[in-house]
Amino acid sequence: MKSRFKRILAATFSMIMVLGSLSGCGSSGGAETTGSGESSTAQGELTISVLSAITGPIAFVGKPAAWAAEYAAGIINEAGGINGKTIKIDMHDTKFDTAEAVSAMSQVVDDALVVVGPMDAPGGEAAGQVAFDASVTNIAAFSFPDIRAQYSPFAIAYMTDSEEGDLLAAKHWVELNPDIKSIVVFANPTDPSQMATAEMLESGLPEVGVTVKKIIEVETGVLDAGPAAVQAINADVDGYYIGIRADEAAKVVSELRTRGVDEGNRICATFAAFSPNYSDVVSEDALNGTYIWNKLDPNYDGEEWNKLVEAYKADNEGASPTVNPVPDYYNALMAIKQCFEELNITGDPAKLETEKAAIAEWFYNSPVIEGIQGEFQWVEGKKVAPVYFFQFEGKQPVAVK
Amino acid sequence: MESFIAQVINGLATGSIYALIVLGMNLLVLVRDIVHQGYAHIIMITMAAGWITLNTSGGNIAMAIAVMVVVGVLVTMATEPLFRPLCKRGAQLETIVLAMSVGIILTEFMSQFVNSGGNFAFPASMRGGGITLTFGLIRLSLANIIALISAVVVALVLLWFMHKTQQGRAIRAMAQNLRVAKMLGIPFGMTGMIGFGIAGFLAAIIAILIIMTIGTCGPSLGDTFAVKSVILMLFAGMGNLKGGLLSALFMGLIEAMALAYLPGSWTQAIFYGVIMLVIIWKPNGLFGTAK
Amino acid sequence: MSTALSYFIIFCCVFIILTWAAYVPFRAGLLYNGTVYCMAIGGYFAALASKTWHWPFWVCIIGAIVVGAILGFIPALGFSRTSGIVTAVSSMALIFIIQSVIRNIDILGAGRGISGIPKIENLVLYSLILVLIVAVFIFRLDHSRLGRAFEAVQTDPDMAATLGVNVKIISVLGLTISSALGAVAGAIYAFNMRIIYPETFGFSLLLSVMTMLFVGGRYTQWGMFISVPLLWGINKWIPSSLAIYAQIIYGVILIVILMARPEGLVTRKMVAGVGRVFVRK
Amino acid sequence: MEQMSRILKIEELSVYYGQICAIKRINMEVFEGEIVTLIGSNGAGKSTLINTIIGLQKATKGKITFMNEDITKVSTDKVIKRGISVVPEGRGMLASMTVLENLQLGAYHKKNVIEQNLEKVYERFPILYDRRLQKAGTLSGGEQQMLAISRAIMGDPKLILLDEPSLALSPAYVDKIFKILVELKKEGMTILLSEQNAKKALQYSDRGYVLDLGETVLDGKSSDLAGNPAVRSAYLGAD
Repeated sequence: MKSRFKRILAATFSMIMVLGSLSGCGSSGGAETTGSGESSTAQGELTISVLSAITGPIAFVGKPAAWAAEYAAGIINEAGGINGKTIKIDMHDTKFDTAEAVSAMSQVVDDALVVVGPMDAPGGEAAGQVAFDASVTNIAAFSFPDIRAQYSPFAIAYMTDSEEGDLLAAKHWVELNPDIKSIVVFANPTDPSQMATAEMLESGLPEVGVTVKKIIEVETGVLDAGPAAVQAINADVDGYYIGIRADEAAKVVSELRTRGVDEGNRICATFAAFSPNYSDVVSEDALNGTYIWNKLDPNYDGEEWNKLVEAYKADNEGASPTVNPVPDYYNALMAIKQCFEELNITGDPAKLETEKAAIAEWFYNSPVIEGIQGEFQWVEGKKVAPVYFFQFEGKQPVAVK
Repeated sequence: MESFIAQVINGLATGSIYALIVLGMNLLVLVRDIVHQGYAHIIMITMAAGWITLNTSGGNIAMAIAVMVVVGVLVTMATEPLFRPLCKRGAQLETIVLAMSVGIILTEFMSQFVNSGGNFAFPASMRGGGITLTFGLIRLSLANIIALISAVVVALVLLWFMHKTQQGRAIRAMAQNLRVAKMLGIPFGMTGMIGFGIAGFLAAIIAILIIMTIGTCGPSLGDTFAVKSVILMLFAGMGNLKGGLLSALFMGLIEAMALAYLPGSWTQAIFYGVIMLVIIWKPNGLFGTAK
Repeated sequence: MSTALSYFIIFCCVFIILTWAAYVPFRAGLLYNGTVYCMAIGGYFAALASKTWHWPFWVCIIGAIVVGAILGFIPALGFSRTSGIVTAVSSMALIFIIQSVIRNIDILGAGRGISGIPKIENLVLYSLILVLIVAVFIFRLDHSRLGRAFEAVQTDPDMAATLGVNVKIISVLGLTISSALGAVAGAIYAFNMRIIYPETFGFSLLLSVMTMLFVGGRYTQWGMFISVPLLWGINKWIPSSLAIYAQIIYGVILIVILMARPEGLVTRKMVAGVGRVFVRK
Repeated sequence: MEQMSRILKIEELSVYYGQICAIKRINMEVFEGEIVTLIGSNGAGKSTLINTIIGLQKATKGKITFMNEDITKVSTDKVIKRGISVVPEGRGMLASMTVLENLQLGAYHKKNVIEQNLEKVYERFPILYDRRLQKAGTLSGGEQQMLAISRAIMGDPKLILLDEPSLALSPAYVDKIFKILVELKKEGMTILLSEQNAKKALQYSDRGYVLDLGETVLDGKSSDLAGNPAVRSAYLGAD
């Protein structure tokens, strides 16, 4: 008798605890977003939700991206807002964690017309599902065509596809250096996008007469890139394509250079290496003469970009914006402005569904947009934009035409 | 053959760093019977302190080293009071979790406040002037040689300290039987602090050696070293100074070989799988004896 | 129900069950870091079963329990030879092993993970039901002969052995139950995320679970109901101006609790007190 | 004998473990150059009393004075530093450290006397010299007890506390140990020991206190106590 009573007690107790504590917290989250959504129309304000990895291991990319979104909102508001409404950024932290990304997306998705971010591929793909379920356009890291197809038309890539850029850059590189006939590619076996790049180079380069002799695997966080460099040199090739992220790329290039790769032009690095984690870390001698490609040009000469650089420097103790998401997040916000103005979006909750559908349609195949670094366009959710090819002169990347 | 020798030297260079980290962690096992994963993160913070000093003092290496020693010692000692209440109530398992959270805090501190979370490199002047002696594929950088020699010297000095000085003996006595050690008049708080202080000094030395051999630092550095060092320590036997040294050097070698000659995607599984089997086979560690 | 609320509840259910998976071995005095390994197994099994073989939800859950228990049983046999800190640290290696293995198996999506896991209607209700079932199960376990044997082993393994408790069997049993619970959490997680990656089941997840266990209170099964919403929703509780300190605050909370409240927020005494209030009625 | 100065004085000392009383209002004195025995069965509070003197156990009430200074609340290491040393129950070997290291740690607070005291110890126990580089755990029980006593006198203490020195030793060794204690006394050391083996202890000591359930039930000269019928029946067994 007593034990049964205890059992029932336990059951009710746990139920009460679960429901009580959960609904308490959950509703506060829910209320927050609904509140902001409603008040936005009331005060003539539009809320745009932005997700970025403000804390955690990629905060050094996430914080500049978040800054770019806030900056863009400031620029838009200075110019009178969108359709006469000021915009407000509702920033959420994804912590470079898929579950946090999904959670952040779930908090904004009910009232959102469009969501920018997450910025990392796993976070983007996971949170993209939530946005897709809610029919909300999501401008985020959808770097794989199959994922874009799965979430179409709501998955809009915030930057250009990397593999194509890699192939383009590699072709450009061997064209400039005709003596390069065989190369090795460094890639991270745990990063699907880098492995895809390596395969793309393997299949795409033979048509210009270059063979990929070996794919050398470099894991994230590798302490000593020596073994990888020795393997590469042993392969006896003319060129080294560094397809890995900045942290590891810096180590590999340093090792290659000290182990006898004397000519910088035999090395070409991917956009993922284009960061202070690469260019600040590799010594000037080692960097000199090597190639790299990127989705942004830090020295781009344009009024809008120069203004952004000045503002960034003022806010960040003189540092320049060098990470890709800065112009991409800025462009995303500007594209939203253009879209909302062309479609005359009101943000009225009553018209939410129709407006969401219209926005998705607009972005999925967008008009050509004048971005902060030249024109770009979305074609079936894929971003088509110029990429930039550089050769280092000392520590300075100089654009190659 | 040439490349094989190059890989061996690579392996020894990283192995010697692991060896010193394991040595530092083992020292903390002896004084407080804790597994201090956060120790690796303290080394990272020490490196960051050195880098900041270099930047603000205009490249004054002596000053940077002085600051690193101070920061290493102070930060390590500052973690001692955190562990003390747990040690007093004999909550050894909880100390693992506490050390992990020290790691979280230091990593996030780096992500937010040091170089905006980006990686940073140390100037060539602090890395032995970048002088390298190259024989084909064998690269013997001056820094690597200095690092290897210093690692050996530091390890020997520490072993000497632990066995031949009264303080060292006191630390070992505390590790062996805290109650008896107390009855002999060995002060619990003070000796612990001295142990942490020495570990902190060692952390500064390790930081300098990492600067010389790897030359870069970033928020992920602590995590990179932490788990592997702890597992290595267990592999050799907790608190076993000599065993830790040997197995860390050996592991450095194995890892370099694995990276060079095994398919990359399986290395991790093989590495940890073998270690786990050895630990299960010999729960007191390869060199351990039952307490 | 708003999307935010439903996701919040499901995530909390996942973490509550996962924290219980860490709680059960702790009852037998083991700090088992393999819970994340079991979660990966459960998650991947559920993803595969529902997406490729089109199994219904409950069958997936039962399947995950079985597979999780079996694959948890194997390392548990090994860990029955070790104890304390050795089990704690060496079980961390399981996380790295399972991640590496998943990345090499194409049917599990390798590095790309498995996406497009079918949507489950009523997942909120189902996960609450699962939490309830597991809660009752653990309550029964804690108050059974077996539970007392667990407690004896936790208090003093040598004494427990003299009382006729087979410490090895208890440890294997504890870890196997833990594995099954971890697998349940993994399965709900997979259905909630609809996409899973090997990276998810990594070290940071382990830290979250341990924090939730130690902050909530690891001597009773009820602490998780407080610590999980508190810590999972940490970004909601702290003002947005402190958002960049969220992870630091997380770490500090854990340290303070470990130092100042050895039993965590919810202690055995509190539970006994609450229990007495109800029983007197 | 009576002019000798008082080394240790315990007044109204009580120790509680939570609700349980381990020591109840004990009064006790030890004078310089004496051997004093604490007699009592298991759980009478002998070990608790010794632990309380050196500060390993907190005193709930009362006062402990050593050399006219209050040491009730002084931490263990400082008490030892003032000149008390302990031979713990079960000898307290640092088993995986060498004999030499054990001895060196005996003089933790007096590093300058290590060399000369080592010589004295080796002179007294040549076997310890032969085994100085051996691990302490490899010694026999009797040798370990010798080492424990030697370790205790390494730091030139004023008072030595021995907790059950005859425990688990062969009768031959027990005599040997007590003879050593008498020798030490002759050299001017003061000794307080706890014993279950009351017969031997009373034979060699000057005075004794009989503890039962944490209270002093009897005290007096050892010869008187040995003759006391109550003590004879309770602690000396049937002759």
